[in-house]
Amino acid sequence: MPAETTLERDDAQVSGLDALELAPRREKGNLGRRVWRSAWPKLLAIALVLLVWQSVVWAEWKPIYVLPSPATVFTDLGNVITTGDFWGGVRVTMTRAFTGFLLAVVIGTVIGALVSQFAPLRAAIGSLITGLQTMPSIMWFPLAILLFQLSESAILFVVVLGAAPSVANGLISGIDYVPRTWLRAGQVMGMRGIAKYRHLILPASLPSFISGLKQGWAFSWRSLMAGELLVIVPGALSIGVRMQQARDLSDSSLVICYIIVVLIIGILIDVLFNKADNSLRKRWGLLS
Amino acid sequence: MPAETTLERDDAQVSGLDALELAPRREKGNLGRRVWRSAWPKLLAIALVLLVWQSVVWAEWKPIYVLPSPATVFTDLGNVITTGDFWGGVRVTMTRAFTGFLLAVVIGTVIGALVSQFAPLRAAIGSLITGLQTMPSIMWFPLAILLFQLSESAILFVVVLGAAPSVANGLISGIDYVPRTWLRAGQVMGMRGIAKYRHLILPASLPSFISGLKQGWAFSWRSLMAGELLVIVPGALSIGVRMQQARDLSDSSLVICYIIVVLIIGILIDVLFNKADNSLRKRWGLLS
Amino acid sequence: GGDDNGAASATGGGSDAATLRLGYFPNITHAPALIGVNKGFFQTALGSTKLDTKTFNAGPAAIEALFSGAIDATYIGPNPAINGWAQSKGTGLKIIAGSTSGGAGLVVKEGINSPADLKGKKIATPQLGNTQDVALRAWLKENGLNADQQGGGDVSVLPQDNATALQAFAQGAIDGAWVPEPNYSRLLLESKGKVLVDEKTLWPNQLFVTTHLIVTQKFLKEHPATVKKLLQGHLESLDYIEKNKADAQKAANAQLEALSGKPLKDNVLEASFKNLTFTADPVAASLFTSAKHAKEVGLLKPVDLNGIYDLGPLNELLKAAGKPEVSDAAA
Amino acid sequence: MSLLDQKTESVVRLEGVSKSYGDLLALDRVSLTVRQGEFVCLLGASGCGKSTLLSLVAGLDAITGGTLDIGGRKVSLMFQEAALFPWLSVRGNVELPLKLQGVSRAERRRRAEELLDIVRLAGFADKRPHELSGGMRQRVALARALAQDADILLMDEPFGALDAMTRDILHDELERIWREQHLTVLFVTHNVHEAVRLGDRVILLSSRPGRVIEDYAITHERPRRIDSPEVSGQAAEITDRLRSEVARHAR
Amino acid sequence: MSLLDQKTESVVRLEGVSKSYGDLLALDRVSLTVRQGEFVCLLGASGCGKSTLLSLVAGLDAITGGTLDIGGRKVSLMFQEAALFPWLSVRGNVELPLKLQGVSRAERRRRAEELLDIVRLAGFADKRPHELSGGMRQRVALARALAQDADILLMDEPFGALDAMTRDILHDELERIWREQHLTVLFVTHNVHEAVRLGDRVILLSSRPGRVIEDYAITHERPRRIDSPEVSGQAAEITDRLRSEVARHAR
Ligand SMILES: Nc1ncnc2c1ncn2[C@@H]1O[C@H](COP(=O)(O)OP(=O)(O)OP(=O)(O)O)[C@@H](O)[C@H]1O
Ligand SMILES: Nc1ncnc2c1ncn2[C@@H]1O[C@H](COP(=O)(O)OP(=O)(O)OP(=O)(O)O)[C@@H](O)[C@H]1O
Ligand SMILES: [Mg+2]
Ligand SMILES: [Mg+2]
Repeated sequence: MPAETTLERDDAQVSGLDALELAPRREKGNLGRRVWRSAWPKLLAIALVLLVWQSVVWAEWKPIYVLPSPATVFTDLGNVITTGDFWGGVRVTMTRAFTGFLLAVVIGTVIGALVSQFAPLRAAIGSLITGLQTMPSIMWFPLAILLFQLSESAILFVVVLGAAPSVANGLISGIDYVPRTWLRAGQVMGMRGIAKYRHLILPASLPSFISGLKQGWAFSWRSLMAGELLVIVPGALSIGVRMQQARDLSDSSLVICYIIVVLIIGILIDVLFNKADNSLRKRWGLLS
Repeated sequence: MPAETTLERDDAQVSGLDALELAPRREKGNLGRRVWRSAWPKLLAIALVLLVWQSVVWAEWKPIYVLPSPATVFTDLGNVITTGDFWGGVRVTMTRAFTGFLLAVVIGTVIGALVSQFAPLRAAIGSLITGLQTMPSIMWFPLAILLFQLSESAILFVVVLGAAPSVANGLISGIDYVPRTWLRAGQVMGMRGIAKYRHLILPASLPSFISGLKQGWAFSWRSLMAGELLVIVPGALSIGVRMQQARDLSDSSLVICYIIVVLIIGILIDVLFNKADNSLRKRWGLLS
Repeated sequence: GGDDNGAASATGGGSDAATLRLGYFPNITHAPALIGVNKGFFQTALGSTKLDTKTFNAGPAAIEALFSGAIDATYIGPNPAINGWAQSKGTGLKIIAGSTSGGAGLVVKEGINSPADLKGKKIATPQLGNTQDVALRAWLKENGLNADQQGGGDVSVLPQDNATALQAFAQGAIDGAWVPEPNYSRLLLESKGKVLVDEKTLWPNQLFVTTHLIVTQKFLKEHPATVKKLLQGHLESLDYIEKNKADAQKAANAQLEALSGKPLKDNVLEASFKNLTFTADPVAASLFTSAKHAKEVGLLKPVDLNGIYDLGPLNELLKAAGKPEVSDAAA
Repeated sequence: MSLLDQKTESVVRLEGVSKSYGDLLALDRVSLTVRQGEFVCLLGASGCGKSTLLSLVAGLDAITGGTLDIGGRKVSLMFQEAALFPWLSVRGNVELPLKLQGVSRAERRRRAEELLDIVRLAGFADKRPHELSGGMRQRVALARALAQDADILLMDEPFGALDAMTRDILHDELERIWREQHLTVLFVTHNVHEAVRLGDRVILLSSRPGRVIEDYAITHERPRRIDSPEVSGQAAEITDRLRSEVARHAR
Repeated sequence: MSLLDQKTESVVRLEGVSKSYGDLLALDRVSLTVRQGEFVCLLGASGCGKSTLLSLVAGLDAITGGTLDIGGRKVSLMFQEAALFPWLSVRGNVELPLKLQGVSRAERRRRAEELLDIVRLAGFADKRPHELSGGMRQRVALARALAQDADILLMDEPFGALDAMTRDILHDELERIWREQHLTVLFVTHNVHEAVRLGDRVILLSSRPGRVIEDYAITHERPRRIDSPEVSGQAAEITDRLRSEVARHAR
């Protein structure tokens, strides 16, 4: 048969097969509906918690100054969050959190890259990195003061020590699991040195890196709450200090307020990380 | 051709191909060599740290009572770990750590299983679980006292709250990623209810569960170090209390001693987890 | 006054420091510092030397900061000062003035009326080996009750932080607590506790040190003039408290609010102020006695406290103001 | 000699079966009968609903129209990925369906040995799945499917991921086991040669929605060779039909 | 008409090449010449060292004996798994080798469009690899390999993981591109039909250690069909030879 017809027939076949293999796009359902679907159980859960809480209060199991009623707590919360001071404190704390976390990311990344690159380095400090993770933050205070005196840097130091190990571990395991075929493909394309890192190793270890970041965030946040007690820098009062003070004042309603505040911040950040994680996974096709 | 000969020829071919496909076993190199290979960088690293430390001390950058020399610290460490009291404290702390961790595992597993099973429950408290992780342990003290007074249970409560979310999250993501074909295979075999969990879901989510455990351990250990300050239960002084006391006494040598102790415990446990993780991965063929 | 280490008190020489970094706690027992900062007494006295204040939540952190050179002087309780002195083998710091006396004691639940009633009970203290902890243990011993460091014995002594102690007492998880102000008053006023021991009654003249002012020996040697100016501000603050009690209370509470966001309740503030005595006298005798007690109950290794005080500059100022000098004698 | 000629009873009967996922019609009025002992191959391009059809027969999914009748018979199912459980040894995998049926330990062991013998893996009982090659894993999966003692064996592209040589050999093996065990097989594949090599009948499905467009009876004598001229000839014919079906979907 | 007849210059020359990993001899004195524009298929059972041989030619691994000469020519390599980078779009993947060569942005874009056109994926430049089917991914991998502008294209079972129909079509595509672009191809496969369908020559390797045992010249006229009687016939002959080689390794 003549080559012409073969080619033409092939064209139809190729694109026909392509069309078949790509599953038809599905509608996702309308947005409002999706939001509602994910929102109602949360609202229900909150309602349930409030109900149980209020019942316990009504039952007078504990004196009201030990276990305040939801109404008291939310009034207090309302009072707290409507002061400019509070938002100043949130700003101070979040600034520290982000600065510390960014520093931790930079440091963790460098350490992770070095450790995954040099086998002896890994044997030397691989376990140490995880060992550091289990060190309670207060143990770093003396060292922090020693190195950085009483400054913002001392707080950041504690935060960095809390978060950097997780970040480094995430990167290390990401690099470890870069598939061999990708490495070989890169090598054949002539990737060497920096180009190899830039075009292959770093992007390839991204998903594991992100979960390291997520874990690192949890650690850094907890370290920050402790570390903020290290020094009170004049200006707005940070969340950590406020929390401690609520405890010192034995103001249980205020304590619960701040538990709620910290929880909400924690959840918001978690949601952000999940969004990043999911969109990455979707782009990579790691999710269905 | 007669069926007989076909079958016979096939037999040789099948086992010939099987033999070819199974790569020949390789020797692993002798044990002493392997141990040495992983040990020397660690020893070198320790030697380097000691050297730098000693140099800083010699340079008299800070007074000796602020930054004690390695010799002082190791003498102190020697003195500390040769007392029966210290080991009593280690026992107390490790008992709490393991009890708390076990409890956290049980509770985290139950919650994880429930959440991954019921979609509304997940929507309701999925984020909350991670939010809890970012709550600093001291914020749980008031609640712990409220619920458990000042008892061992109050400490365990703090530990459990620290670790259970990680465990639950590990299980949830493990269950989420059980491959669909396994689920279908199980269904065709007639797995339902408990049998499905026992024979399919739980073993399938094991690797992710183990990394959840590992992370949970780090959190629970840090929570414990904070939580032990909550109450001194009559008996030996726990590690957390000893650490706090070293700080209270401004005894920097003792502080460094306890940093070393906590680091070593952290590393030992990490090594255990890694062993478990690796042997599981090897059995599953997830490692090469 | 004065002792062998008279270099600082000898002259007013040495250059003024560019900055003085002063530490204190947002706590009513540090009222002279709170008021001095709030009213600007320190800065006025220091003149061209810039005042840089740092606040701490606990003694150990303040000592760490002092030792690592992050601050030059700080208000602090007797206990961390002794520990710092012992750890630095007498080279790290000097006590240069007293600040606060009194304001601590044992508050217990209803139904406990005598030491004997404490058998099998749980009593909180702020920290193992601190002043109140030692005071409690010594008092228990005197009354024939024993308590070990692990929380066992006739009476279970449980060191725990203030917040925990308050909450635990309110809920009946502990039976009493030996605490300083303002928690002493708060236990009484808010949690309906009753006083079993007011620590004052255990001391001669009803005086015992609660807070004093320390400075690093290095700073003292290099900038004696600045130290003197600091003391000047300190004395002014004390004066102000003595003369304007009501205003002083207000100023202290304003500074507390600025630092921690929430002022003390008026009744607690008033009660605390009533229980506390603000004086430049470091009540040296009580420090030595307390250290002796600590040694006796095994909470302090033998330590030579000789030379921990340098009251020369203070006495010079007191003399100039026509006030009685203070002594660093052990008894 | 094809088993078709013997007119045994029918074990799977689909009449006008439809299946839609939301507004996507995956199968459109499919009618199909499989008789006892028959080897039926389902052939079609991607997304034509082959896997969907097997799920329906296996009862993993509900039909949305028509009637499906397997007379309460038991089915077992094999996938392209072996779907062996990595936490169990080869023996454990084969024993699992027996365990779920409540067979005693000793009996389980005996049956597993027997089944591993049938798939020529007698010496590999204590290995882990990942220690085996792809072809060996599929043989374990076959043993596991046989352990379910089902009346109907459904196979969804079981050899799709294997290399040609291994597949060739597994064709021989499957044919042998099918004959020895008197199985009824419904076999899904993309591969025309494979379908012609194995089937008593080859059912060709159209794509999106899936409909039966041809039903070829394959009558060449067994055992067949995949590169025999008869198989190649018939494959060429079916391939052309399939290609034109695929080309219909060109952009 | 085979290109063999034209006796063009040789671009790959192996003489007595050996390769051992530790004490495992993977390749044993392999001699082989590939000429400019030739399509050579390497055929052999598992573990016979086909991938090893390609690694050596690609310079990813060092030989342990003999001489290997590619005259400093550039090579590109395609694997069974497309090994596309999921963080790049289809276009990004194809542009990457150009970027590494320092080609300007505009020129890169133009070349990528051209290459995607060649593999008939013009409309898919902005998709992500995971949004494509397996066959489409391999075509992107081919475009990426072509973008390296190499003199020699090495292919390691590039179609091994694809279904039969897709593979069939890709055979036609590869043959077309090979002819249009005047490529020199060294193609590794398990699949005898594929080798005969595509190759000017089929080199049969023995297993463990790998040695050249046959060198078949395939002279059927192109374009060929995989189910044509000529291809089937020659495939059957090679298959028998291969099977007896495999059977040699029986326990
Ligand atoms: N659970 C599901 N939800 C929505 N659509 C589905 C689902 N399963 C399959 N489909 C769609 O139904 C159609 C048929 O799918 P099916 O998997 O049965 O095809 P197939 O013939 O097995 O394809 P392949 O050859 O790719 O395995 C496809 O268009 C697919 O996208
Ligand atoms: N990096 C390596 N280290 C040790 N042994 C190796 C390595 N790579 C390959 N081998 C061994 O060399 C032999 C040849 O391997 P190779 O991968 O080249 O075979 P192949 O013909 O490509 O096999 P397959 O058909 O399975 O792809 C095998 O026995 C294999 O186990
Ligand atoms: Mg399918
Ligand atoms: Mg290979």
